[in-house]
Parts: sequence; C-alpha cells; structure tokens
Amino acid sequence: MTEFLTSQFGVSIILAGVVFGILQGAVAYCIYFERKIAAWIQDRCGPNRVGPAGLLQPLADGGKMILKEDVIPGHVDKNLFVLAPAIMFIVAFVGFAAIPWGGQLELGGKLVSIQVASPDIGLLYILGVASMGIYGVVLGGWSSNNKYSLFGAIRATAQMLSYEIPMGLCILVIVLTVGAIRLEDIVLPQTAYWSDVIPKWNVFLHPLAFIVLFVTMLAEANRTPFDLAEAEQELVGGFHTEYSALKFGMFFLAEYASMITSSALLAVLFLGGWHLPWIPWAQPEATGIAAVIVKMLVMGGKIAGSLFVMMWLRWTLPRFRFDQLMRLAWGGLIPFTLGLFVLTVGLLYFDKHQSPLWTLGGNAVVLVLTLAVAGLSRRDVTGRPASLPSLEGRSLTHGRLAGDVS
Amino acid sequence: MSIDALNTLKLSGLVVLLAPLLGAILAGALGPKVLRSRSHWPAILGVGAALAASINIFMTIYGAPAGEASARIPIYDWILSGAGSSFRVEFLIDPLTSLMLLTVTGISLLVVIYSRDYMREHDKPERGYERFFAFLALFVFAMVALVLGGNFLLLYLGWEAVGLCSYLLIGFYYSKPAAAAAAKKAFLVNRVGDFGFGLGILLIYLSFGTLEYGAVFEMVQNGVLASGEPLAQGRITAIALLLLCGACGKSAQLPLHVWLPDAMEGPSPVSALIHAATMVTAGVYMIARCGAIFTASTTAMTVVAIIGALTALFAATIALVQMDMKRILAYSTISQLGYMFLGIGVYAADSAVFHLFTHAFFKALLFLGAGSVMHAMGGIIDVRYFGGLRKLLPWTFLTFLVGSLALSGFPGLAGFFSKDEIIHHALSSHWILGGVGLLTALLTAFYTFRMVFLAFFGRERVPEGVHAHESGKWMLAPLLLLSVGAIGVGYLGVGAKPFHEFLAPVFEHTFVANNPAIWHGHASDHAGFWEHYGLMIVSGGLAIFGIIGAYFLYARELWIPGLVKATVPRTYKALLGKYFVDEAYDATIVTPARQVGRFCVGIDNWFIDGLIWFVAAVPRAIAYGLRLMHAGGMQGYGVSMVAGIAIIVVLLFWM
Amino acid sequence: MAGVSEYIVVGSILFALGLVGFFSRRNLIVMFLSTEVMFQGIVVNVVAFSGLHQNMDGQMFALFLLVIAAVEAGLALGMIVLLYRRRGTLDAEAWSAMHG
Amino acid sequence: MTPSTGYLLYLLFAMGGAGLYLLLPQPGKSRALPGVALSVLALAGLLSVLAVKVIAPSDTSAYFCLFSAIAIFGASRVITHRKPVYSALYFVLVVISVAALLVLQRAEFLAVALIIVYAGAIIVTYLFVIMLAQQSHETVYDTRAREPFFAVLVGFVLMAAITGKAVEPATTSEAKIVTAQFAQQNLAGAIEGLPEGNTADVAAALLTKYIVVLEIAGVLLLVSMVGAVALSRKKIPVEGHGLPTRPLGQIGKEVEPF
Repeated sequence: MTEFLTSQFGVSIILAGVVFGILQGAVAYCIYFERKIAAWIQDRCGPNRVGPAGLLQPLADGGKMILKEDVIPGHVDKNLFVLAPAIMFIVAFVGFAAIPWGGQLELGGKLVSIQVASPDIGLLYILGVASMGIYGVVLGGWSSNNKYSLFGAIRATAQMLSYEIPMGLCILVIVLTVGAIRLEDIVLPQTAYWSDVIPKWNVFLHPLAFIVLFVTMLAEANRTPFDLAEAEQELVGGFHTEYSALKFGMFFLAEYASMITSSALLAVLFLGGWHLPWIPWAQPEATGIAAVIVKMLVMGGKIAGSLFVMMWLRWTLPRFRFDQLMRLAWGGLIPFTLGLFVLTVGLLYFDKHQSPLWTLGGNAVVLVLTLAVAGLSRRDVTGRPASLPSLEGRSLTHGRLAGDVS
Repeated sequence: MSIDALNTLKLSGLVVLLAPLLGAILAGALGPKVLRSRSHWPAILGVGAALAASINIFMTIYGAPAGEASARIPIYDWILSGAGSSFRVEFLIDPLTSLMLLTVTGISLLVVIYSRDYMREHDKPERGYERFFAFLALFVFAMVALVLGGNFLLLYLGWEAVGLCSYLLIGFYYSKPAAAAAAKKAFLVNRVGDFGFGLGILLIYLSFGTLEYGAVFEMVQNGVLASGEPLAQGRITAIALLLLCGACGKSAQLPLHVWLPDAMEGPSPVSALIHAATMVTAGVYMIARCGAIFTASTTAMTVVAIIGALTALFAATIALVQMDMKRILAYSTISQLGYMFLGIGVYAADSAVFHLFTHAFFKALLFLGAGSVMHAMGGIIDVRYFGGLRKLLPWTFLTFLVGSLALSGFPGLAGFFSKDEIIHHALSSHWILGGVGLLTALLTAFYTFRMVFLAFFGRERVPEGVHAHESGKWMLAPLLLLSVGAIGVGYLGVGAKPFHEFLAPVFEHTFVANNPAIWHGHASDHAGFWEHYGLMIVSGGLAIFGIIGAYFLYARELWIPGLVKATVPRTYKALLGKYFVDEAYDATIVTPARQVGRFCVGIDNWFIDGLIWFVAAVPRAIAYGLRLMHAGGMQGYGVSMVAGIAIIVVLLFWM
Repeated sequence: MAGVSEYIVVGSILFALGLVGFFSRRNLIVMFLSTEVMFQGIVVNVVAFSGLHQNMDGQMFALFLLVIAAVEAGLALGMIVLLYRRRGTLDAEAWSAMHG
Repeated sequence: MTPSTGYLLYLLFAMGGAGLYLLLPQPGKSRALPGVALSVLALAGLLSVLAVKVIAPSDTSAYFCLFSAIAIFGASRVITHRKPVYSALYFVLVVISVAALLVLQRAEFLAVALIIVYAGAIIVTYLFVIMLAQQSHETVYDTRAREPFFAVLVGFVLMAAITGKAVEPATTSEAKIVTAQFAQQNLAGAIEGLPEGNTADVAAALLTKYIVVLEIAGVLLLVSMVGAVALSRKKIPVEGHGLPTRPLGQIGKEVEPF
C-alpha cells in the first residue's frame, strides 16, 4: 500500500482528488472574491452577512443552487440541454491534469512529479481540452431553442475560434523559445538566471506575447471585456438564459475553473510556474515535502495574482462591440502574434532566441510594424450593412458602461 | 554614304516609326484611367519626336554628297520562308522619303496639337478623347510605315494600316449612323482598290521573285523577269494598272472617289489629316515611288493622266454647288489629287510631289480652319447658315483666306506655283489635258471663293442660339503656322528650284528621262519671256477672274446663282447629286450583291443548316434513350461506382 | 495487444459506414460528416501501418489527411452556406439541376 | 482463424447491415427496435470474435475493444441520426475514440492534433453551419434516406470483402511469408521499441522526408482560406421559386449571425 502510494501513479491519483477538491472550493471562493473586489472597486461592502466578512457566502450560494428546482423548459432539446453544462464542467476541470503544481517530490528515495499526468504532449493536451470547451457553450445555446441563447452561442463560437489562433501562436512562441511541449520541461529552463540575478522567466523574453496570451485567455473564458456571449444587456444572459439551479451553477463554476486553468497555464508558460527567485525552497533542487508545499503556494500566488487582474479588469473595462472584438482578433492580435512567431523562428535560426536583448527588440519592432499596418488599413472586419441607419450621434445614449450593472 | 550617316538614318528611321506607335499605345493604354484629359500628350510627344527625327533624316539626306542621297537600311528579317524568298523589314530612305516624312509628321503634329482644343467642349474632353489620340498617333505610324518601307510588303502593310485607321477615325462618332456608314463605305471602297493593289503586288512577286524596290525597279528597267526572260509590255502594263487601281482607291480618284466626301463625318482634324498628310497622298507617293514601273508602260501613264484630268474637272464641277463647307473642301481635295495624278501622268512627278507638298499645307490649313468655324458654330457646317463671320472669327478668317488664296492659285502663294507647273507639263503633253487643267483652275478659284464669300462676308446668317467665338490658342497656333507655310513653301519651287533639285536624283532615271517637255533645269534657262511667264499670267489671271466672279455672284448679286439654277435645273441637279455616282453604284453593284447574299443566306439557312440539324438529330435521338440512365443524383453515381469497386475487390480477393 | 488486422477491421468498418452514410443521407451536412467518418477510418488504418512498419509514413499520411479534411471543411461549409442561402434547403436533391 | 470464423464474421456483417438498413431514416412506422437489436448484436459479436480469436491478449486489448466499439457505435449514429446536430456530436465521439485508438498506437501527437483540429475546429464550424441553417425541427430530407438498401448492400459487401481478407489466414505461400512477417513484427513488440516522445519523431519526419508535402499542405490550406473568403464574400440572390424559403411561423425563431 505504501509502495503504491509513493509511486507516481499513486501520487497522481491522490493529487487528482486533492486538486479537484481544492479547486472546487477555490472556484466557489473565486466568486466570493469577485464580489468582494467588485465592492471594493465600487466603494461598497460586498457580501458580509453570512459568516464573518461574508466568508460563508459561497456555501450558502451553493446550497441554494443545489436546492433550487431544476427547471427544464418544454421547448428545449432535452438531451443536449443536460449535456451542455456537463461538457462545460468536465472540460474546465480536466485541463488541470497536465499542470505541474509543485515540481518534484522525493518519496521513498524516488522522485515523483507533483502532477496528475505528465504526458509528452502536455501543452497540446491542454489546448485540445480547451478547444472542447466550445461545445458546452454552443450546445447550451442551441439546445435552449431561444433566440438570445443562440445569439450568445454563435457569438461565443466565432469568438472562441478566432481567439484560439492568437492563443496558439503565443504558445507556439514559447514552445519555440523553450524547445519543449511538456509543461515540466517548460518550467525547468525558467528556473535558471541571467547573470545570477534575473530569473529566466519567459515573460522577460516575450512580454508582449504574455499580454496577448492573457487577453486571449480572457476571451476564451468569456470574461469582460470579451463577454459577448453572455452580455446581459443585449442577450438576457446569452447561452445560459434558460438554465437555472445546479446546471446554471455548473456553467458558473466552469467559467471560474477555466479562469484558473488559464491562469495556471499563464504562470507555467511565462512566470516560471512554481519557481520563485532566490527562495531556496522554490528551486528545482529542493524536493522535500516543505519545498513542495512552498512551490504549490508560489504557484497558487501567481494564479491568484492573475485572477485578481482578471477581476479588476472586469470592473474596469466596458465590453467590446462584436465587430471590434473580431477586428481585434483578426486585424490586431493574429497579425501581431504571427509577427512574433516569425520573429522567434528567425531568432531561433540565429540562435538568439533566448537572448533578451534580441527578443525584446524584436518585440518592439513587430509591435511598431503591426501598429503601423493596422493604422494604415483601418477597415471593419465584419462590416456594417450599409442599409442600416447611421449611428452618428447615437453612441452617447448607449454610453453606459457594462460594469454599471449590479 | 558614310557609316555614321547610315546609323543616323537607321536610328532616326526607327524613332520616326516607333515614336507614334508608342504614343498610340500609351494614349490607348493609359488614357482611360491614368491620363484622362491629358491623353493628348503621348500623341503630341510621339508625333513630335517623329518630326524631330524626320528633320534629322532630312538634314542627313540633304547633306549627303551628290549621287549618294539614297540608302537601303535593313532592320531585321521578317519572314523567312526558305527557297530564297525572304522578306525583310527595311527602310528605303531617299529624298522622296525624307520629304514625305517631313510632310506627314509636320502636318500631323500640327493636327494633333490642334485636336487638343478641338476635341474639347468647354475645356472638358469629349467622350473617347484618349481613343481619338491613340488612333491619330496610330494613323501617323501607319503612314510612316508606308513611306519608310523598303519593299512592297511593307508598303502594303502601311497601306492597309492606313485604311484601318481611317476606318476607325472616320467612324469615331460610331454612335452616329452616318459616321458609321461613312466609315464602312471608306473601308469597303478602299478594299476594292486594295484588292487590285494586292493583285499587283502578287504579280510583281510572281514576275520578279522579290518585293524589294531596288531589285524590282532594276529588273523593270533592264526589261527582264526573274527567270531571265524578257519582260512583256502587257505584263508591266497590267502591273501598273493594278497598282493604279490601289492608288485610285487610296487617293480617291475616279471611279473610287466616293468614300472621300462621306469621310467628312469624322472630326475635322481627321479630315485634315486624311486630306493633307496621310491617307490620300499615299497613292501619289506610291506611283511616284514606282516610277520605274509606270514609266515602263506608256498606256499606264496615259491612263494615269486621263484619270487625273477627269477627276480634277469632275470634282471641281461638283464642288461648285455643294453647301457643306467640308464637302466643298473634300471635292477640292479630290480635284487637287487629280492634278497630282495628271502631273505624274505627264511625267512631271517632281511637280506632282511639289503640289502634294504645298497642297498639304493649305489643305490642312483649310480643313483646320473649317474645323475652327465648325467648332465656333457649335457643329454647323452648312455655308448657308454662315455669313459675316470675318468679324466674329478674325483669326480664323485671315488664315482661311490665306488657305483659300493658295488653293485658288492666286499668284504668289504656294498653290499657284505648283499647280502652274503641272498645267505647263500637261499643256506640253496634250492640249486637252492642259485645257482641262486650266478650266479646273478657274473652277477651283470660283468655288473656293464662293465658299469664302458665303461664309465670311455679307450679312450674318448665324442661327439663333449659336454664339460664335474665336477658338483657343491650341487651335490658332497651328492655323497660323500653316498659313505661313501656305504662303511660303511655293517659293521652294521657283528660281533655282531647290525642291526639284533635291528630288531630282529620285526621278532622273524614270520620269525625267521620259519627260517630253523638260521645263525646269537647263532647258528652261533659254526660254523667252512668254514661254517662261505666259502660262503663269494666264493661270493667275484665271484664278483672279474666278475670285472676282465669285465675289459678284455670292457677295453682291446673290440672285444670279438662283437664276442659273432655274435656267439649267437638270445640270444643277446632276451636280448637286454628284453625278449620281453613288446611286449608280447602288443600282449596279450593291443591289445585285445584296441579292446574291440573300440567296446565299437562304442556302445556308435551309440546306446547310438543315443538313447539320439532321446530323445533330441522330445522336440526340440516341441520347434521349441513354439519358434515362442518368438519374442526376450524385449519390446514385457514387453507389454504382463503389459497387464496381466492391465487385473488383470481391473478384480480386475471393475468386 | 491488437495487431494490424484488427485496426484494419475497425478502419474499414468506419470507412464503410461513412460510405453508406454518404450515399444514403440527403442532408448535405450529414453527407460531409460521413466523408469525415471515412477519413477517420483511413486514419486508423494508416496509423496502424505506421506502427507496423515502425516508421512515420503512416502518421504523416494521417496528418495530411487532417489537412485535407480541414481544407475540405472550409470550402465545403462555405459552399453549403451559399447553397443554403440560395435555396433555403440543405437537401442534396435540390441541386440535381443536371437531371436528365 | 478457421473458415467457420470467417462465415461467422460474414453473418455478423449481414446482421449489422440489416440493422443499419432498418435504422436509416425512412418514412413509415419506426423500425428502431429490431434495428438496434440487430446492430448491437452484430457489434457485440464482432468484438467478441475479434477479442477471442484474433487479438493477442495484452493489457491494452481491452481498451482497443472499448474504443473500437465506441467508434463504430458513434459512426453508425452519425449516419442514422435524424438530427444533424446529433450527427455532428456523435462524430465528435468517433473522433475522440479514434484519437484513443491512436494513443494506443503511440501516436499521441496525431491523437491530440486530431482532437484539436477535428473536434476543436472542424466540427465546431459544422455545428455553426447547422445552427445557422436549420433549427431543431425535422426536415423531410433528414427523415427519408435515399436508396438505403443499395447503399447498405454495397457498403457492407465492400466492408466484408476487405475485413474478411484482413483477418483471413494466408493461403498462398507468398502471402504466408508476409503474414508471418506481420506476426513476427507483432505490434506489441514493435511499439515497446519506440522512443518516448512521439512529437519529436513527427517533427523530424515532417521537416525532413515530408518537407515538400508539408509545403504543399500549407499552400493547400492557403488556397482553401482564399476560397472560403471568396465564397463568403459573394452575394447570393435567393432564387425565387414562388414560395418563401422559410415558413412564416419559423421567422421569429431564426436569427442572422451577429
């Protein structure tokens, strides 16, 4: 039994259970913190009735969700209606399997990875799982047999397909820089230092790719300012209009879970994963149990930071219009990340891909080029039919910001 | 001739030839989108470059030592057909060529410049502006190719290209039915002439085995065929007459003159170009160039002279009663071309070319003047609606007057000297030919000034709503330049006769050697006063008499023409109806041809089509049965295809 | 351990099912889905061969099949949308205009 | 494999074909029950024949049977389901199980690529089009298969011919040698020899031996992209055949994109 527990397989199974449990709670508390941060930004109190400082609010919410009547409207396609939140939920949590949480642990004289699975194709696995997330939205929207839901679903499809491209390109940039697609192998090179001071985190090599990846992750997770699929003011809630009770809760949890996955991926790709400079416990050589706990805390801290920025953005930025969203992806991010990709390939050829001077300079050049080209060719991507009445002078009446609600 | 000079000639020749073509291509290709209202620049620059190069050629030829003023310049082998018969693109540059080039490019340049304003309405280009200039430049290219070419094939190429361009330009306003019909008519009538011309060239090739000028002429003068046999008189006469047929078509001689008056449907600059510089002179040039062939056949020369004389008189009489300004000018052109033919026919080719040269100036001037009047009058061209225009259009009037005086043969102006020479030679050939020439000179003066007095003198008869205005500087400048020419160029043919001296090497072995009355050169030095100046006084007097007559009849006593009209109504009608040549052609050629065409259409429609229909009906009947197998569904086809695969697999694996 | 024959069995069954679907269904989209099923059968086969010969040829074939499928999906779907906009139906029979 | 196994296989194919024929959408009363029964029986029989007679027992053969069953089930649902949306979703099932089969063959990269490209992109666009083109109501052309009998006959004859050959013991001497080689190179042994990390192998093959094909594939994708753009920019007039293309009652339920 001990032997089983100390093998990689045993650790993986234990880890799967632990991570799933922690994440469930974390997701619930994400919602709590979202509300708290919203309140803080808007100079309110936020939830403060249930438990001290409202800390038990997620439990109360969960209870409510579970106990509410689970309505399935008569006009929906029942099978898919039920399937959609399940797909969403599963996909959101399956992605955690490949995330390296805490480096390696020395257990019974052997090193085991603090990772549910470490496949050779780890990064592709996460991408593949993430790409399946669309089905939840699409099926939910379509099966609801509701105009607004379908709108939301269609928007979400187009949006997620579009933003997958710059996301993939950003990830490819990192893959090329590091030369590996196993997530652990991506973290390890980042634990080295430049001149023994600055950690070789990829964010210092490709800061713009980091920003773009963050933006695309917002879009993939349907977060403001890209939450077109569930824009309350326009679509009554989008693809989950018809959902209630636990199914709605699953959508809700899935959104936060995918935020956490994205943040974890971001941390692994750009921020050195569980690595923290100069702290001896957070180095790859440290394999004790305490070190692993520190590493997991570091990882959690990075994820929390990223989550905080996402929430901060939500309460700061207004929502995009759909054509703007599409233009940003196809006219801005894709050319830009393509440029980054070409740049990285070129630097790779000259073996300069890990020299910050070259990559940063190249980033600046690509940015300037993209901005120049984009500035020179201003054109709507989706286009506005000429038959529609002019919008001039009417934009002010729609000037309310998305964040004003709730 | 030195190598340097030859190189100069080659280069300049290429520039003369290709610059207008390049201009045409540029104007045509860039005109619609890029140049738009600046489309005249490629044409002006192209023709201008051609003129510059022509001047260069002229200077080179002029400066060449005596007896070496002729050069054959091969460019490249065009058609190599084995068996020794190959055709080259080559230039033949001699005094005649250089003069023709000067005339063609010079007049054309002025016309192109003039067109810049003419083709505009309120400074906005007309529709097809760039097309017009592209065609103009192409026209110049074609004419230059005709003149420069060193063999009959190139001559024929230029000949046909000129015909094509005239078709395109006469039909410039192709949406106007009259213009389209006139273009078609010009083309078809030319085709009749060109057919004979083509036959003539073929006969030359059959006889002499080559089309290169020098070789052909040498053989003709030696009187041998390519095979070595002696050249029969009948054969050379046939060749000459066939070539003459082409010349008649191009130069609008009887009986193929009918296209020229109708060609007035084109814009006025086109008329000027056709009449003065490019198209109609082609015939004269060709006969002058082929002097060896023509002089070898007395019959042919006689025919040329008779046709010339007849045409001159015939056209002049018609011009007496026409009311359309441009038509009067057109008939006068035919008449003057008749003079040129007459001149050639009496072995005075240098005089004919001289007349061609002077005529180019004053006829271009007259047509451009007429165009200016027409432009001012908003498109009206009937002289009955003019009158008193000399106050409204002073510059146009002055230049037009100069042109008219020159045309009438008023003493001292260009037309006087050249025409006089021709009449002199005609008189010394046969008194009837000379008499016709004199009579025509009188008529010419009369109808020319009939037009001038009707248009520019007397009461203003301008219709309501027309505001006549003087033309712009782009149009007046060419007019003034041409007036200077119309006054001055005649003096090239008096005294020491530099013009004739220059041309002399070209004709000395052909026309001059056969001319029974050498009037210039050494022979004339010993003539008495009356021999020398008598004819001048007579013809000048006739011109002045004609002018005065026209003044009394059309500026003063306006009732006399009416009286004449009433006295001889049939003659008047015949003149007005242009002797009913068109109607005669219509009845004798066009209608029967149309009947034959109908018959052929009937055969085609009923017999041949029926046969084809029958052939088609058989497979259709078969297909009607077969198509039941095609259900039309792609999936059905797929099933049968895969069924085939399945059968093959089963057979392959299990049998 | 399954040998190459079993993969061929599964692959050919997938292929044949796609074939049947392509021939018997009338909905354009389902027809194209059926062709994709045929592609899957082929992918199974060629990857099995790849394993058999211990080289990458089969996997390369599969990869390019993937490319072909993507290309086909892009164009086919574009055309289907066009056809649908024109006729308002996805029925393949609506387009048998060459019916004899 | 004995001849009796071959006949058993053919019997199973016949059963499956009959079941599929019954399941294909056709008008008239539902024949789902006998169809399902026949098909399930045939599939179960096939898998058990394979499992018992053919497959060398190993730790992955169970997975192979499982995912094969899922793939075949999914594929038959793709072609028999009356709703295109479900067809597409069952196709996702096929893709995932095929990806699993590929993982069994140590083609992980291809498996993930299959999922990303097919499930992540292609089928989503199919779904997109289905959503745009029709709502949940059933249409005539979805409920009425075209020549199902011949299609099933042809398809299954082909299938039986190929699979029968694939599992048949070799009869000729030449074929025997080949089969013996195949048997020798048992996949179990072969796959153990492969290095860890399939991605590097894929990349190596792609960028050396197949570089030209890779370029061609790139050009093909570019052409397809241009074609798709050209197609989607085209203005298509609705052909008037007298009737409104969509029934009036449906208008409220339909939406244009964006």
